[in-house]
Amino acid sequence: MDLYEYQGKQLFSRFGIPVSDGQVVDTPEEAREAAERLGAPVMVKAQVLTGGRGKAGGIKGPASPDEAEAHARAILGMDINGHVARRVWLERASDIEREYYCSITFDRGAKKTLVMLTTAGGIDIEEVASETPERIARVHVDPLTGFQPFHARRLCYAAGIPAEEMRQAADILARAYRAYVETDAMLVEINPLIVTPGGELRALDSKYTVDDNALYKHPDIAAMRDLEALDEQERMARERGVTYVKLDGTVGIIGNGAGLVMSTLDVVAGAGGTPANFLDVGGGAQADEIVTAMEVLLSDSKVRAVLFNVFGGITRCDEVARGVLTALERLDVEVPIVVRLDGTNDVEGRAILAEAAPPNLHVAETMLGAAEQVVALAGAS
Amino acid sequence: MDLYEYQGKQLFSRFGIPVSDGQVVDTPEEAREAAERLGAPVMVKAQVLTGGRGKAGGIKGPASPDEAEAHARAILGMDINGHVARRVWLERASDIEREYYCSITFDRGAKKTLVMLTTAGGIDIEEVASETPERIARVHVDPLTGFQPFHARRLCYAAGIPAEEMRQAADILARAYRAYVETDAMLVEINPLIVTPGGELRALDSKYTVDDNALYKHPDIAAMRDLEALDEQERMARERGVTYVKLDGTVGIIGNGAGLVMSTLDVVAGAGGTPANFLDVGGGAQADEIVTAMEVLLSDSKVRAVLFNVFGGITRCDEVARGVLTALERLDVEVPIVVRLDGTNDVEGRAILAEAAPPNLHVAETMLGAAEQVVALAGAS
Amino acid sequence: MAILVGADTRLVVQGITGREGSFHATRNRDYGTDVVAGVTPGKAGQEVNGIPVFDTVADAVRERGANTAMVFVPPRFAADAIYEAVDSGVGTVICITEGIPAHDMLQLYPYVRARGATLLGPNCPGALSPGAANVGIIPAQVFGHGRIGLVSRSGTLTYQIGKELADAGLGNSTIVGIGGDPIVGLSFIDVLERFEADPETDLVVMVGEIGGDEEEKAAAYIGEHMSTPVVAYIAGFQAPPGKTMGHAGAIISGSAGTAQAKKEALEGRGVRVGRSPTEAAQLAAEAFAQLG
Amino acid sequence: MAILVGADTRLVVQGITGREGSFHATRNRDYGTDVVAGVTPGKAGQEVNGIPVFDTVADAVRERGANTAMVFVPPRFAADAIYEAVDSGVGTVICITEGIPAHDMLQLYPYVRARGATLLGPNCPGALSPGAANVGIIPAQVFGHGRIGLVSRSGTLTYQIGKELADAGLGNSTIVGIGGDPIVGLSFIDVLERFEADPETDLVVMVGEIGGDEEEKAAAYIGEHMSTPVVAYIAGFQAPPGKTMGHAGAIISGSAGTAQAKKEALEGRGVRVGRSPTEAAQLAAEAFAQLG
Repeated sequence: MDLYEYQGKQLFSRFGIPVSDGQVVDTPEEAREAAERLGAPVMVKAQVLTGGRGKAGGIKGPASPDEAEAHARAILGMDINGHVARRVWLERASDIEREYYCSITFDRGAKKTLVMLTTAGGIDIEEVASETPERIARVHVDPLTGFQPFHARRLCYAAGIPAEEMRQAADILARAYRAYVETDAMLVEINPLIVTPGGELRALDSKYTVDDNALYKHPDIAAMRDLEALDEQERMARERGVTYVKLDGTVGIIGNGAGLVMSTLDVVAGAGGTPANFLDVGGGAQADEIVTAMEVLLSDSKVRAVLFNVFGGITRCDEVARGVLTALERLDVEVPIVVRLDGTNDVEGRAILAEAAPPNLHVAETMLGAAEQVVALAGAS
Repeated sequence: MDLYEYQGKQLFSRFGIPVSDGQVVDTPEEAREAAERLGAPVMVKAQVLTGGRGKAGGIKGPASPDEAEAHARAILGMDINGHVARRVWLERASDIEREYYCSITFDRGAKKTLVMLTTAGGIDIEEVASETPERIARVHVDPLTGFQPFHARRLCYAAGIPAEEMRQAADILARAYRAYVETDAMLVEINPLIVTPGGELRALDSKYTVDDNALYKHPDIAAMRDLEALDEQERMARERGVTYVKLDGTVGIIGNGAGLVMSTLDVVAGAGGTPANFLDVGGGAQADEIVTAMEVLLSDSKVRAVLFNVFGGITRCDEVARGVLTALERLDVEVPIVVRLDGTNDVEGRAILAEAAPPNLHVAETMLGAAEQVVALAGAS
Repeated sequence: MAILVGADTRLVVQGITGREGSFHATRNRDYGTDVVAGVTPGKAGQEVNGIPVFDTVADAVRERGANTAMVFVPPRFAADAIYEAVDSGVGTVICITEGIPAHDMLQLYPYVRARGATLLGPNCPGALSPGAANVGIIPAQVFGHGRIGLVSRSGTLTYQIGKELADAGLGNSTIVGIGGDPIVGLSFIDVLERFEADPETDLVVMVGEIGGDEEEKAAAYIGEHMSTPVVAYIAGFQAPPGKTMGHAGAIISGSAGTAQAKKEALEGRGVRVGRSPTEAAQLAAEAFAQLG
Repeated sequence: MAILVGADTRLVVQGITGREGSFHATRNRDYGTDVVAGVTPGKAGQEVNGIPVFDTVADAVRERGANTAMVFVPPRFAADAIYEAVDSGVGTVICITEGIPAHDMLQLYPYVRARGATLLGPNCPGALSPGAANVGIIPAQVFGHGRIGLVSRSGTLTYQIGKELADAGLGNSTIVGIGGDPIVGLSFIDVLERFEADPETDLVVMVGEIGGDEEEKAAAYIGEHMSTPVVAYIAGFQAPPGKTMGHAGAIISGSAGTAQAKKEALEGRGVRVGRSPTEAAQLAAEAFAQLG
């Protein structure tokens, strides 16, 4: 689960990482009031779960209360890379002397935590990473040791943090690591970590991702989930535990398991079709989830045909077959459906479909054959 | 640092280990009030840092408020194995169905934590340990894993905890382990861990030892230290950071390092003397500590001669020599002092003593010779 | 002998009395796997379709000589179950459970390694050595016995490829699903190393997908250490951009993590990459035929 | 070659700019130890009596090839210093610092072991191989070079025994103080094992004291695994009863932990035990003479 900047900063504050005083609001009027309360020039920042806000005009300031209201009015409702800004974060504007970068995340390959620090922070960090990677200091942290003071010292010396800032930098790293561990974060990133003209270090932005699988341990963070920000289908899908991402094509695709669904998209594209979505019902899907999945998918009016590609392992094909039939009945489906079932209880599943044999349901033998058939049906309908 | 029962139980409560409602008091009147407040028959328990309270008459009850006052009057000031009861703990009396035992401590040999559990708890636990050790379930906990639920299950099954008590027992073990880690404890022991007729588990006593070296992390626990309970010399010694234990003989012994001091006691005894004390000034002692050590030692009027046995490593013999001379001056020492110096800066140290040459100071060449000399002097004076 | 699971596997199933646990334990046993025990605390003495249940893994090891554990307990209790298995001396732990917090695994992995145990998963379909043993949820009827090793991050995609191989007339030595979680036990490289050393494996099919840089690392490993030929398939050319993990993810891997980048890395090491599961199976069949 | 420290020791001193650190680093260097570097964060570029100071141990390893670290930093920072040394690839860490929380060591020890490093201490006097290297606070002038290994839990008692041996005309291969804290790195057995394997050690003197059951375990080890003869001394026959550690301590060790019990355990394995340091040295001299 990705957190908004203001949510990440709330967690930063909880763990003692210095941030600017600020407030999140969702109307221009509140923006004015917040700016007045903050009593200094403020930055007005769109809260969206995507990068590139600045270039898109989603960050304005420093602003007076009047200007803050005007900026908030401009930003609220703005579409930034497909994400609508529904809230803005106002904070006291900072004077910036230098911009650093630090992050804590998994290194999957090493199966360890990786902590990175560089004095070359800011919006060009990826360029720094690709062109002068040696400027980014890295340490792997063994879970056996945890993050020790020596890790912080090594990072600071390697990154070239000036002596007079070392204590602050080491402290922020240690606190960020604690936040990372204690909130089950997948990523804690501060970019930029600014140095003010007075020599103070402060987190000016936050990227904070918490492990969905661990949200049960953190009800306060789970409550930060912003279901309204998702579009209608995505929300419905999430509520029923299926993964749905909308795309632009005409062939609706449902499958079980991310790998197989991705592969199905590729094969449909290879057969000349355009996928309308990515939809994974996950492992062990029951008939109910199948119905929901179909409902979500069909709410997209561009869909002209649907490919159901299931390979049962923990999922049982007879359950899927029943789900498909229930969905056809309940949802009054008109577009053609191609179903391909293999794996656990596939014989039973195919028998169930063969017995019901609704007119717009086509059973395919192979994945490739199914893809070719659905592409043909989508083109023809 | 050993904690009193009531202090251990305060920590138990903090970590959610069930204990009986109670109060610590230091006058009989308060005991009555506490018993009234507790509103049920109470147990009145001497608070002393030693075992065998029950047999010594330090535990009375169940008692009414009147009786509680009388018991407290009898117990307060009582000497139990050399420890004076200055406080009593009153708690609601418990009905006891069974007595279990659990403890968490270091296993030095394994360099791991050892958790033990048995249903054969109570005052005879050491007998159980020696006669039927198989009744005591044990698991070592790797710091890599911490105490996991499976450790608790394994202990409970091995100890034969009834199924209906497993959840409570596992919970208490997990909480005790957390207490052990988070308070830097050397020992957390619950004996007895009682089962009430209603099937509830509860800690009826506590043995709790916190690592002196870690007290700086736990100011709240450090504040539990009860300096008044030590006798005069022990308190003075502790305040200056030297280790003093009073014994019954006539030869005062000072040395650096517990091993050397113990060996000096043995050698003095071997030479026919009786040690008056154990006094270790520790490593790197400065002149000030030497003076304190001498002051502590000489406050014991039975001391007839003193043996100063120092082998300098991190301790420097010249510092010690200066300390000895200062002590002789300041404290107006009359008993004979035998000094034996070896190791770091011993030549300088011996030169300092030789130059000052106070009349009651004798410099010995060897440890054995020093022991023989001090025994002769103690006998002769 | 295949790899990871085989005729000498003596399996204990943790969480055997649950719905999925009992279903798949029975299914694995019916396939021929030597399922010697199940574990569910408090249910010692029961049986699940003839498989004896114990309170602890230690009991299952002592009483029944279990040497491999399959974890089917709910995610909140899965890390504890893995600790228990490893602590009890089980050498191979195969964790099917999905949804385990990544920090639990991060903490757990060094313990598994320190004890010299092998962990497959979590959130994986398990391992199947056709004709010898099936540990996990892989639908065994799809796969025939043969000399092709198969390793994949994805569960269902594994089955798809396996079926395509079967349709192309090819069988498998062992099918291994390593799982797609952020922190897993065996990685591609670990499994490739075992296939390389396995006399019953003549060819390996590796099935990757977008994200991370495991396939790139595997490509380097194949180029430097493998004599056994490898054919690959990568899913996700059409996939929507996934989670970006801030900038950190890109900085770590130094790779875009795209299907195209992975394909190029593999092809750069002489590994042929199919554009569909069907084509991958065809390439495997061709390569296998060339082995003579 | 002796054990632990010797001619190939390249020492980095952590906490070299402190009062004790600089004193003993210089003293060790003057004895002949190859003290290649010191570390104090923020003081890189300085020198301590000619020894170059670095910010990190990693720098000292890279720039000066340090292979052994001596830790002299205050107790609150000592665990971090040991982690740093081990993480930087130093093979042998000798921790002199006294007063380190036992839980810090409990947490730290598995990391040291997992990395294959050797830890001596904490709260120990270090190790001295007379004529070759002195790492720690052992007053080297007391000890001569010879063929007797000496291992002890106690610092100053070690020196006493060493002096008694010297007075009896005997020298040492290596003197090792393992420290008396609840959790230490090398135990008696670890050091005995090294002496047994050391061609320059013909006889070992082991110095124990009351408490715990390390001496009893060492006795069993000597009986079962050592051909090198061992002579012992145990301190504490007259000692006041120490901390009892509740009942748990007694239950763990299954031993009273008294000096008498330890003496009997050792004698039961054929180890002669002196009643004073002087007698122990005499026994050593006799045993050494018998070696021919």
